[in-house]
Amino acid sequence: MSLRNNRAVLLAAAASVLLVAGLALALFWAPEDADQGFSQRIFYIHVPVALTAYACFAWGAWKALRLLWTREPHYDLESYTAVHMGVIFGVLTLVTGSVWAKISWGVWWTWSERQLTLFLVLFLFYCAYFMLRFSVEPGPRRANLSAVYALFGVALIPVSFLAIRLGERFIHPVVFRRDGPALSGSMLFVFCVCLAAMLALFASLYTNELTGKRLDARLRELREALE
Amino acid sequence: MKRVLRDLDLEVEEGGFLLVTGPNGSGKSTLLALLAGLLAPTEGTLDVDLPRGRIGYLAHEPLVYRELTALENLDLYGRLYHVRERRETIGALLERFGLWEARHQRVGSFSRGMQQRLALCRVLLHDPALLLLDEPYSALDESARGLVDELLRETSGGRTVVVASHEPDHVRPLSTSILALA
Amino acid sequence: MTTSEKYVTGAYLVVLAVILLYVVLYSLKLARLEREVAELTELARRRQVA
Amino acid sequence: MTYFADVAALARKDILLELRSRDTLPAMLLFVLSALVVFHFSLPSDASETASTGLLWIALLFTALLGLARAFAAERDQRVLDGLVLAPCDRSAIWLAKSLGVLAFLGLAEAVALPAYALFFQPVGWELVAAIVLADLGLAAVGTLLAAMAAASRARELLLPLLFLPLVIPVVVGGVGATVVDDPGRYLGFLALYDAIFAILSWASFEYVVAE
Repeated sequence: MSLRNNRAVLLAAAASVLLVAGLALALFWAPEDADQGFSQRIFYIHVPVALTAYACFAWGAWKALRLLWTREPHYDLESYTAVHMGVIFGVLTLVTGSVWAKISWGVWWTWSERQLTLFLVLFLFYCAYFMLRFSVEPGPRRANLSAVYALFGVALIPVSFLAIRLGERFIHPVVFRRDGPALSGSMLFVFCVCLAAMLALFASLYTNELTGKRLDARLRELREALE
Repeated sequence: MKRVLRDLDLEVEEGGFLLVTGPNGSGKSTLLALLAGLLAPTEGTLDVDLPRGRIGYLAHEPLVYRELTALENLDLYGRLYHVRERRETIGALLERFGLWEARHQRVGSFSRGMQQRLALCRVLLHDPALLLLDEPYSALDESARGLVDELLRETSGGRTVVVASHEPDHVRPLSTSILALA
Repeated sequence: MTTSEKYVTGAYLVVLAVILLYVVLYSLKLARLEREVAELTELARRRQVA
Repeated sequence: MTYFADVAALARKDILLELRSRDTLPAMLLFVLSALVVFHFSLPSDASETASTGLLWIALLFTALLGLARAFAAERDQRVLDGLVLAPCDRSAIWLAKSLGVLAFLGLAEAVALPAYALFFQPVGWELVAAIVLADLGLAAVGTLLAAMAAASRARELLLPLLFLPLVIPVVVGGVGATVVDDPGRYLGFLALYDAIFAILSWASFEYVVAE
């Protein structure tokens, strides 16, 4: 098991180094944005968190597909943990996104920000994932149901993004539109560091949480064996 | 997740007759559901080298629609199991289990014994190679129990049979092997 | 600091807070796991004696 | 082509069940009518046309939900689903037969709802009808799979709407869009895309929802 522990330690170390570097660069070193000034710096946390959330859901769906394909039960726990991380990053995206909306347009919520709306839909969808999981007895049946639902989730992401774009024409006339700040060389570098930091954070928390859940399962087995 | 069956390895040779006994809750029904392919084992391996269409499974519930008549239920299963000469087979089975007169009645109006006999028809409809019977005698009157005995005697040798029952002495003489679950 | 700067730092702090909250939840879980292991070793020892 | 024979046998069973118990279809018809009447009272006099179109789509969504809640009721109450799962036929046949059933019920409910809508609110254009047909395909396909999922869980009636609504938001956007916008082509295309993606996904994954 030593390899796995080393990997966890390595991931945690990489995550913390990258996070500190990313935050420092984003807050102090990155050049001031021409029109948005200091508030543009939220970009360095909002977008990486959003992209990491997508990565979590994709990873959860990949593990779900593996479960349905190979029927090995351990994939269920991995898919569940990845989706769980995805919802945490999703909530963070919603929070940082609404702060950005407050800064840029003075409103805590705007429907015309496509990504924000998409995350709201995904948030509802994946909360239902947990509702489904908690209302089925643990076992192969629950694993299959969760896996199928996770696959639907990843199919829903592009479809509802398209729907939101299509919906803009008649649901909510586009009042605020930002086409993403023009990224100069150094800004792009800072953005990449922050993105790497968030992905490393996901990997690290994911590995730890998975180990914790496996420990729970093993202890339950041990308890049954001893009783 | 309650663990029902633990470190059990079991082999049933073709044509054998396995009697599974044990108190209620000892895992008899779970074992049969596993063999039928309804449940997947959480650990270990299970292979029943028979296609799904060759297995007959009698569960606690009759697995028939209460709003449909006996004939309609058997007709549905006959089509799903692609039974040849469906009408004749269904007629013969209903006759044999004394349900011919009640064939147009809704199953909802059947007594528990009649439902069990209909379930037996459903199980034998496609002439299965593996017969899984979970408490076949439950809720049956004297004449129906005779029918089941006759069925078990007639199949031993050709067909593989697994019977789960908590009153085993009735079936013990016919069985080639016995599995007692604690 | 202008209000928007307050908001930006606020957002960063929220992200940091969530990560720290996660670490706190994790330490609670570790404590629970530790208690459970202790309980089980006690159970095992009693079984050994019996 | 035994696959379609199995689907036909299962669909026949569903129709027979509905004729015998006669509970789902009348409920859906009555529900969609009363929903439209309630919407009438909920709309202020100067409400725009889009508002009533939106409400029509909400009524259709919840009528579908009502039908789906009953979809696996018989199979679940008497555990007949195990019997169907044991049969040698491909399990997706169960999904296809049930989806066609839900589609038929939804179509019948709309056959009553649309004239009533035309009477109560404003005339019904061809693009609305086209959008509804395409939307029904998506709702039936995804809804039937989710109904099977909910049937396998404890909190059935609570769970189905939670699973269903997020997944059908694109259908509402496509449907309302096609009705309101003057060049509905793009929205109808989007609905067709949604149907294709999610029908195939539902068809392929149904096996894992009902069997272990």
